[in-house]
Order: sequence, then structure tokens, then C-alpha cells
Amino acid sequence: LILSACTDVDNSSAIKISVLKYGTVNWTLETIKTSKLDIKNGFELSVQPLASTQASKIALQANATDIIVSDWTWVARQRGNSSDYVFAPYSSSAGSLVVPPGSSINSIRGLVGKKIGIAGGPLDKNWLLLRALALKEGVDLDKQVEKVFGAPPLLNNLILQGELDALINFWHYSARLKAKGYTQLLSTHDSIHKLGIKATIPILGYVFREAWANNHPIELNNFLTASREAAELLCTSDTHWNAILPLTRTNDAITQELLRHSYCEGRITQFTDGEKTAIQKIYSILASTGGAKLVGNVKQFDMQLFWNNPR
Amino acid sequence: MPRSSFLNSTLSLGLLLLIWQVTAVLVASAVLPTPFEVLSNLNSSVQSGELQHHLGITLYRLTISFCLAMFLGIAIGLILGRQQKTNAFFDSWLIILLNVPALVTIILCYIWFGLIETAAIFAVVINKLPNVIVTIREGARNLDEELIQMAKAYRFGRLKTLAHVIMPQLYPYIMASARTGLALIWKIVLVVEMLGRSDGMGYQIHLFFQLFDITSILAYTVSFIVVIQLIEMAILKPLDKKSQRWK
Amino acid sequence: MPRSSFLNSTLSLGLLLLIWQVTAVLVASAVLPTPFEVLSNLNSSVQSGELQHHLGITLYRLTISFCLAMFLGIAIGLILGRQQKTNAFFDSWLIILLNVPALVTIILCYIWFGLIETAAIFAVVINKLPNVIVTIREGARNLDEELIQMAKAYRFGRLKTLAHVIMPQLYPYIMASARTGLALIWKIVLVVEMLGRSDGMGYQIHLFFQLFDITSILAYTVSFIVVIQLIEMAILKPLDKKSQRWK
Amino acid sequence: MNKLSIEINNKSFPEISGKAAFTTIKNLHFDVDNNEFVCIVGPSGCGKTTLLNIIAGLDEQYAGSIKADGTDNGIKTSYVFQTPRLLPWRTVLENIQLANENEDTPVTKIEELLHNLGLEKNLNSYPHHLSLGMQRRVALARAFCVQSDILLMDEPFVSLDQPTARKARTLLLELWQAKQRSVLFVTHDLNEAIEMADKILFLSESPSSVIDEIRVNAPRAERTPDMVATFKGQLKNTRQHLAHLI
Amino acid sequence: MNKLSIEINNKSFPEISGKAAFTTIKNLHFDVDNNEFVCIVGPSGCGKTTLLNIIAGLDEQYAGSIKADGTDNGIKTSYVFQTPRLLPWRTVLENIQLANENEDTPVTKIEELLHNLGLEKNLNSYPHHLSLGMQRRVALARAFCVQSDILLMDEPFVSLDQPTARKARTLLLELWQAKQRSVLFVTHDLNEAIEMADKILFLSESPSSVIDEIRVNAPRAERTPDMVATFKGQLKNTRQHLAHLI
Ligand SMILES: Nc1ncnc2c1ncn2[C@@H]1O[C@H](COP(=O)(O)OP(=O)(O)OP(=O)(O)O)[C@@H](O)[C@H]1O
Ligand SMILES: Nc1ncnc2c1ncn2[C@@H]1O[C@H](COP(=O)(O)OP(=O)(O)OP(=O)(O)O)[C@@H](O)[C@H]1O
Ligand SMILES: [Mg+2]
Ligand SMILES: [Mg+2]
Repeated sequence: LILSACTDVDNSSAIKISVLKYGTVNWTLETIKTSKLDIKNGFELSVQPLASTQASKIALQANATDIIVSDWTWVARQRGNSSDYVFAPYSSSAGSLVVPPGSSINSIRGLVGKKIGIAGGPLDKNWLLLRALALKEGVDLDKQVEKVFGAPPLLNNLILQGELDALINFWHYSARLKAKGYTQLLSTHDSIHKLGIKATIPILGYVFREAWANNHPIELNNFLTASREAAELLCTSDTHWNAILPLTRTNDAITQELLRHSYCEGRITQFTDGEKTAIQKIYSILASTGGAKLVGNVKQFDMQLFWNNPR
Repeated sequence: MPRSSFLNSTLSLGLLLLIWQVTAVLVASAVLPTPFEVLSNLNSSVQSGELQHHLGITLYRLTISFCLAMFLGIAIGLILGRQQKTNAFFDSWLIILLNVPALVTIILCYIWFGLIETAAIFAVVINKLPNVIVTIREGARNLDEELIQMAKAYRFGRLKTLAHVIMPQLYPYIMASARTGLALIWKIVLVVEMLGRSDGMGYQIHLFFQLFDITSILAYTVSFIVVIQLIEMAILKPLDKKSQRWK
Repeated sequence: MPRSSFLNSTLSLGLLLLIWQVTAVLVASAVLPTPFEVLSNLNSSVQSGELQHHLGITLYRLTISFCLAMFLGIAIGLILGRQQKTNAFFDSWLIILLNVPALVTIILCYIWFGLIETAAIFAVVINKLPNVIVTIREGARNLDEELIQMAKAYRFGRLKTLAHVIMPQLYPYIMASARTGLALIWKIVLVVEMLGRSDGMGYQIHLFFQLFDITSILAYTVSFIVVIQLIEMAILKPLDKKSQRWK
Repeated sequence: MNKLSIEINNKSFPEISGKAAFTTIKNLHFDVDNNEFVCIVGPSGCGKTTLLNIIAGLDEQYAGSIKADGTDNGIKTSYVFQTPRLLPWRTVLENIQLANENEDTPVTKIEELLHNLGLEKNLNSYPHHLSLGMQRRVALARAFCVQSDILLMDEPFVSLDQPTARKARTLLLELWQAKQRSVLFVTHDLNEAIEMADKILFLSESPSSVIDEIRVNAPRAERTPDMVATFKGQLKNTRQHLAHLI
Repeated sequence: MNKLSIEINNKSFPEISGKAAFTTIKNLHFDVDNNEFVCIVGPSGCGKTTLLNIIAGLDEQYAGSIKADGTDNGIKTSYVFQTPRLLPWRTVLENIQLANENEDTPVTKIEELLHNLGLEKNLNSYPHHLSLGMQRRVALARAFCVQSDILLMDEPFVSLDQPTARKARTLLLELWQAKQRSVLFVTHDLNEAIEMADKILFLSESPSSVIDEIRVNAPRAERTPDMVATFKGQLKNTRQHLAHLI
């Protein structure tokens, strides 16, 4: 009986996903739930809200969930540690470098000698790409600016207090600053383009175990479809957008609008080999700037990490 | 004439609120809300029932892990404090256990047991336990040998010696680790809940932190402190009084 | 015949390593590396000089805040333990201070002072201080009145009474809070460095955590534990021995 | 219990920082007959307390043996220590009851005993609220209540005023006669020893051993102060080597 | 210092859980003349220790006044407590030196004193490694070293063997004669009191007050055991109300 109960669970069409409670992914997931997109697509979504991105990574490691949201650098490195994680693109929303209104900084050179806040630490993609770009201009940002690493919300608040000259932060934090009149000097995609890679690549994606995916290919694909549909709804239907407004946790209409705009802009419209090779190139740039710390023992980017239906 | 204890604590809390209010007004920043803002936030969290839910769950975890950690800690601390050889052997284990970052133990617990309640509670116990052991061990090392001899001469037996001779002497150490322990467990529960639970104060507070909603964080903190004050007044203070009546 | 203490600790650590190794092999997961992997990681971190840099900075912060917290904590704890009225007044402040989440104090410190060294150290002190106070207060409440009367009758004066009559009695409490204190400060320094410093063990460990690199985390942990073991062997144990020689 | 034979070949305290190893007792042998009342007299610091501790089984670091009836099974002792050693967090009554739990001495008996010792008003006092003499009387009551094979008493009647001490002595003798057991009674007061003892042991300076053993054969009713003084006088004249102890 | 006048109208211990408020001393008045040696005798628990504590300034919760030379400025006391009260973490020598720091008594003097009390081998011992009688002697030495206006002694010579106690008594008298000061000496031993005192105060049961004051006028050299016995006999006959204390 117990055995049958177990197999029951395994064969069911339930998908467990662990995400940040107030993360943007949860907007999508909420919409899937409220619009019953999961049932319509033949699976059942169960969302486990968590309080930090680290928590979701632990959940995946602990086999306590099927899907989490993360970026491909992390997946690449974990595959190096013989974890069979796979990545399915979800969003291309990326962080950016913002400066206070009226700031004298208007180029990368202008950053020299200034105090820059960097969310996500020294291995943050945005920061590494910015460094790579600056190196091309002959500036070694790592040595020539005063770096302040810290927690994203804390840094946001510090720049508001005027303690920082510029800030690299995740996109939804930047959006809140932009709503207050802060200028975006450079987004991650700008950096990528300036580095000579002409593709808009996904940044975040759904991450899951390959073994699990191979056992549940239909549910997974249905889920990915539902996710796209939900994003579509949020961007086209105000009713649906208004329904998830509480999750944005802001009452400021401008911020809300900015958030929606960035969210919609970040939808993945296509993911072809072009984007994949672009990611591969970017990875090698990151690897050369971030060094062994970032990539661990994964010297070669593993193209197998992208979800590509059952293999 | 001693001022009544009620008046005393009202005065003391009043002064604290005043300092807070004045600082908040002077700073005038979203980062330090006034007491009033915090209280009204608290009120609305209570109205929505959200706070009770998360507070209840955290208290549940706190109670279980506190009891476990204190019980085991007193037992182990007593053994290590009384038996030099055992202590010499396990001393370095204790130091390691004390100094493994909470992060490491929490992650390992979650990964081994899964993201379940047991893992969370176990992680808290593991983090609190060595502190209790170390404190009680100091106490056990400083027991009054004369009274223990007396107990031996009059054949008190193990249990009676423990209850009537050793425990009353350990009392201040137990109180110290109970008081600091509640606070420590509370701090660890916050991390434990942040890293792998979908409810509890730690989960909520961390969410608020991501939104930089200090007012809500403080409201939740206040509610917890009220609970601790109640525990202090209803359990610890009377215990203190009872245990000091012979002085 | 007591086994030599060196043999003893070798045996004890050996056993621990063995348990670790066996578990790691059984679990066979990236989350629990074998001791060997951790040591070779440790070795390469030392080679690159990175570990020394971060360890040094963290130890610097730890030392300053430890000394500050212990000094203030002993002074305040003694006052509160001896003067019932002062204690009655500040008791609730203490409970509040004990139970404000580390997150809150750390954020407030950073916001007020900026992301600077002082803020970090201040935040650590604020978090450790109430624990020291509570422990010492228990000790101060349980001083031997007979000896204090003796000191009074022979006009020892404040300083001499403190040094020769009170401190030796507080000794076990001071040791308990020093031992648990090093561990607690270390835990808090990790959070403090994680939230707003660009160097130190906490910063590094958090970085590793983002990459889920448990091996490096453990390597750093091991290096810290080695330092604590050295402190224990070079300072605390000899102190213990000296303070116990009259028994 | 019948005979108790005590043979301590060597008792020394190990070397400690600042003090060399110290031999307290060396070749100390004596027997205690069934129900005998033995007083021990010796200079301060010679090892009397150490001896009682060994007999009570509190100190096992010695060379020698304590044999009751020829075997060295545990002897049931009750012990009046040199200091009161009451549990400060227990009342007078509780302190006595705790030591008595195995025997279930009825409360009325304890109360009667405390009454005889002049403590009737302090049944529920905590030791810290009593004077030292009162605490000592509680410790006496505790030892008197417990059934034991042998009663060890380390200067039990110091710090008591004369009338109370007299009463306590009478009480002890009554108790001893009612429920026979051996008594080992350490005292510095030779008068007291002559008044109470069947046999008086004189110890030397440490490393201590028995230097003399004196029997007192007069029935206890006849041991008036005058008789005691005479006995002491005789002792002084006949036993020169004891002069310094008298 | 000249005259010390002690007037304690009331000393009571407040009510504590389980015990009602308790009046220990009531209307206790007496004077201590300059350099007078006063012995205090009273039943156990009557309040002698409490009285000494009040005089030493350790207890300020009483109604009344302690006046030295008519003013109530602090009196410099040295105090032999009823228990040794040595700092366990300091050696014998350190314990004495700590109490003496203000006066800078030379070490040789302390050593001589300890030698006289038979402690020459234990200068660097810790109190826990001494017998109780030895600890009491250290406490005596401590009090003897300190220069003070008045010496308070609470049953200082119990737990000492007769020869040591005799030596200590002689030492105390010598010291007192060499450096005159007042002495308040609590004892249960009337012989000792008669041997030492200028004046003996008899206290009643608590609430205690002075029930009698006896002067002993014979020069100390003439106070042989016989003389003491005779004096005691006279006392018994002439002062019926003291009979129970003798
Ligand atoms: N802290 C206290 N609280 C309550 N009662 C006390 C306290 N200290 C002493 N007493 C009471 O006061 C009385 C006198 O005590 P004190 O110690 O002065 O007696 P004493 O004359 O020194 O007796 P002894 O000869 O036995 O030493 C006793 O009856 C005792 O019970
Ligand atoms: N723990 C110890 N460590 C070292 N020496 C000790 C210890 N306990 C006692 N001694 C020594 O042993 C000797 C005997 O001590 P003990 O207490 O038995 O004497 P005692 O005959 O009871 O004297 P008193 O009449 O003064 O009580 C003393 O010289 C003392 O210094
Ligand atoms: Mg003794
Ligand atoms: Mg007394």
C-alpha cells in the first residue's frame, strides 16, 4: 500500500516549485494558479514560497522541490559538481547600473575613483560584465573604484541616502530607483552588446534535475507553456496585472508601471542556437574576469545544460 | 520604599519609547519609523491574522528546540563538568560544534532530512546545544564539594543528589543559559526559517527585509519581544523569586 | 594514570575525522565533502594568501568587538546584579536588546554609520553585549556575601574588592560567556560581513554559499576553528588552570 | 555491626602547585568495638577530619583498609561534619527529612528532637537565617535521626553555649544507649572526652598515628565534673607524653 | 579612640517567606572603655554575631547608634568572624597581606605571627588545603596584623586544640597589651571569659539585652585555672539569674 502510494505521487501530474515569495516569478505562478492555467495544461502546480534564493537552492539539493529559478552561471558550476541540473530560460530581465539624478557620472570612465555599490557580491554577472567592458576601455574597475558589496535592499537604501555614487543592482531593485528619478547608465544587455555579442540572452530560468525532467517531460513542457501564457496575460490584460499587484509590494503607480514594463520586456520570445552560443561566449568572458572562483572546475561551458526535451 | 514593580516597568518602557520617538523624529527616515507607526503596523498584521500564524509557528519551533537543547545541554554539561577524562576527550568536539557556522549546520540538516520540520528543529538544537553545554559545564566545575560529600555520607543516591544538591547550585547557570538561550534560539530560528521554511517569523522578516520594510520588521520584533516579556514575567521571574527565597 | 593530553586530543580529533570520512563516503554528495577534499581546498586557499587575508580581518573585528563586549558586559552585568533597583528599571531594556533580531541591529547600524568598519564592529558588540550582561548578572546575584562582608570589614575599598573578592567568584561566569561569546561573535560577524563588508570570512563564506561551494565553506570553517583551538589552548586553558589551582 | 577495624598505612595529599605532597596519616591503626564510644583527641591539623572522611567512604585515596566485621563492605554512617553543611535552599525540617528519607522517621520525632535542641521555632527557617550555633544543632539533629552503624562526629558541640552543649551531650548519650551503635567523636576538649568516652585515642602531630589509648571505665552517671577533673589530673601525672595535649 | 558607646534599640530581621519578622536585639546598651577587654556571653542564637556585625558597620538596618568618642564616624575594626572567611583563591600569606595593604605590615612580622600560631609550613598554602582549625588560625593572624581601633572576635578559639588555644590566648593578650585597643570577644566558654576579660557582658535570649555586667579585676598574671574556678563558683552562688548560662 505504501509502495503504491509512493508511485502514485511519482506518477501524478503535480509539479512542486520553490520561489521567492515576492519575486517576479511568483507573479507568473500566481497568474497560473488564479487562471487555472495548470489544470488547463494538464498538471497541478504547487508553489512553495521561500524567503531567500538560497533557500530555493537548498530545497532543490534536498530533493524537496522539482523546480526553482536561478541563472545559468550557477547551473553551469553545479553541473561541474556532478549535479545534473538543467536550465530552461524564463526571463531576460537583467540588472543595471544606476546613478542618482544629476550625477556627474555619464560613462564607465566616470566611475573611476567613485564609490559603487554592488549587489550580489564580486561574482555578480552584472559587475563582471561591466568590468570586462571597462577593461576594453583600459579601465580596471576592480582596482580603480571603491567597491561596496552588500545586500541588495540595503544598498538600494544607501544610495537613496546619498552614501553611494552608483549602484549595480538586480532589475526589480533598479526599477524602484528609476521610479524615483534615478538614471540607468547601463543595463547588462547594453554591456553584452558593447562587448560585441549581438543577442538578447535569457538571464534567469527554471532549473530542475535532468532525471526528473526525463521522467516528467510532458508536465514540464506543459508547465513552460503555462508560464509563457501567464506572462502573456500579465502583459496584455490589466485585470490579471491588477490581480497580482499586491505581490509587487508597492503602492507607487510609477514603480508599478516600471516593474510591469521591465517584466514584459524580459519575456523570452525565442531561444535558438544563436542565443545559446551567445551565452557560451559570455560565459567565457565571465570566466576570464571572475576566474576559478566563479566557474569552479568547469572550464568548458556545457551546452547540455539547456533543457531540450528528453534526451 | 521600593517603587512598585509595575510602575517601575511602565516608567522604564515609557522612557525607552520616548527615546525611540525622539530619535525617530530627529532622524526622520523610513529606516527608523516612530513607535506609533510600528504599533499601527502591528495592529494591522494582527487584524489580518498573519502575525499570529507566523508567531505561533515560530513559537512552536522555539519551544520544542529550547526544551530539547536545555535538557540535553544540562545533561551533557553536567557530565563533562564532573568527569575530567570525558571532558578532555570531547573538549575539542565541543569547540568545533560551537564554532561551525550556523549556515553550515542548517544547510546540512536541510539537505539530509529534507525541507521538513524535523530538520529545522534539529538545526536549531545543534546550534544552541553547545552553548548550553559550555555554560552548564562551568557551573558543574564549580559545585560545592562539601555539600556533595554530605549527600554521599547520607546516601542520597544519584537522583536525590541531582535534584536537591546539584540542581540548586546549577540554577544561576541554567537561568543564564535559558535567558541568553531564548534569544539565541530566536536568532537562529530566524535563519533556519529564512533558509528553508515557508512560514514563521524568520520567513516573514526576511521577506520584509527584501522590501526594506523596516516598519514591519520592527512590528514583528515587538510582538516577539512581548511574548518573551510574558515568558519572563510568568515563568522566569517567579522561578527566580522561588529559587532566591532562602537568601 | 591520565593519558597525556596530547595523545588524548589526537585520539579525539582522529575519531571525529574518521566519523566525518565515513559519513562523507556513505553520503557521497557534493554537499558533504571528505576531510581530504576540505584540507586540500584549505591548502590552496592558504597558498593563494586569500584565506589569511580574510581570516586576519575577521579576527581583527572579532578581537575588538569581543574585548569591548566583554568589558562593557561585565561592568553592566555586575551593576545590574548588585543593584536591585537599577536592575528592575533596566531589565526590560535588556530583554529587548537580547531579542532584537541581529538583522535589525545590523541594518540600523549600517544605515546610520554607513557601510564602514565602525558600524560593523558596533553591530557585533550590540549583539553580543546583552548575552554577557545576562550571564554576568546571574553571577553577580550569587556572590558570597560573607566574603564581601569580610572585604568591607577590612576596608578593602572598591578596586581591591573587585579584583580579589568579586572577580574570582565571577570567573566561571566570565569563562562561560567568553567561550560561548567567541562562538556567538563569530556567528554574528559572519552575518555582519555578509550584509555589508567587502572582506572577511563572512563575506567569503557567503560568496561560497551563493555558489553552493560547501567544500570551501568547510575549509574556511576549519581554519577558524583551528584559531579558536589555539586561543583555547594558549589562553583559556592556562587561565582555567591558574584559576583552579586553589581547588 | 560488630567490630570495626581501621588500618590506615598511609594517607597523603598529592603535590599541588605551591605545596609539596603532604603525608597526613601514617600507620594509624585502631579498632572500634561494637557499640563503643570512642573519642579522638589530637592537635589541630593532625588529620582527624581526614580520618573521619576515610571512614565515611568520602575519601578513597589512601593505603590501608577499613573493615567492618572483617569484611570491607560499606558501613552505614551518619556524620556530623566540622561545619554544618546544610543545604541552604532547604528548610531545617527539609534538610533533616532529606537525609532520612530511606528510614521514614516520622515528622513528630524530628520535631521532638529539634525541640530538645531548642529549635522548635525554626522548623521552617532556611539555614541562612539561623545563627551558626543553630545551624550546628540542625546538623546534629540530622545525624541523630538517621539510623546508622556508626556515628561520626567532628567537634559537634563547639559554638554552643554551655547549657545547650550540656543538653546536647545528654541527648547524644541517651540516643546512643537507646539505639546502640558505635560512635567516633572528635573533640579538643579533654573534659568532654572523659565525660563521654569508653575509650580515648590520642593522635600525634601529622603524619599522625595513635600515640595512646585510654579507657574510661566509670559508669556515665558517676562522671561528675569533679571526677572528670580528678581523672584528668591523674592522666597528667601518669602519662607525661600526653602532657602537651591536655 | 576613647569610649565606644553602643545603643541598639531594636534590630529585627524582616519577614521572609515562611518566617515572620524576628526581633533579635532590643534595648541593648553598653559602653566599651578605652582599651577595655570585653567578653560577651550569651545563649546560641541570641544575637551576638548580629551585634558584632552592627558594630563593624556591616549591618545598617537597625534602630540605634554606635558612637565612638561621642561621634558616629566610622570606627576602624578588625574582625575575626565566626567562620574563617578566607579568600579561597589566595594563599595564607596573600590573605593576610590583602587585609594589611594599607598598613604595610612587613612580611617578616606576618611570618613571625604565623610561626607563633604553628602555621610556619603553610605560608603558601591555599585555604582549601588546610584543616578548619588551621584556617581559623589564619583568620586570627589576619585580624592581629591589622591596626584597628577595636578588635571584634566571634568565638575565635573554638576548633583549636588546648595547647594551640592557650598559645593563641597568650598571643592575643600580648598583642593587646603591646598595642592598646578595645576588644570585643564573644565566647561560650566562661572560663575563657574570666581568664581574658576586664568586663563580662551576659546577654539574654533574643530579643536580647544585657542582663548582667561583671567586672574581673584581678591582674591577668594571677588568673590561674584555680582562680578562674573559684571566681566561677562565686558567680554561680551570688548571681542566681546567670545560673543557666554557666
Ligand atoms: N539573615 C537573617 N534573617 C533572619 N533571621 C536571622 C538572620 N540572621 C540571623 N537571624 C536570627 O537572629 C538571631 C541571632 O543570630 P546571631 O547569628 O546573631 O546569633 P549568635 O548569638 O551569634 O548565635 P551563635 O552563638 O549560635 O553564633 C538568630 O535567632 C537567627 O535566627
Ligand atoms: N585537600 C587537601 N590538600 C592538601 N592538604 C590537605 C588537604 N586537606 C587537608 N590537608 C592537610 O592535611 C592535614 C590534616 O587535615 P585535617 O583537616 O584532617 O586536620 P584536623 O585534624 O581535622 O584538624 P582540625 O582540628 O584543625 O580540624 C592538614 O595539615 C592539612 O593541611
Ligand atoms: Mg578537622
Ligand atoms: Mg554567632
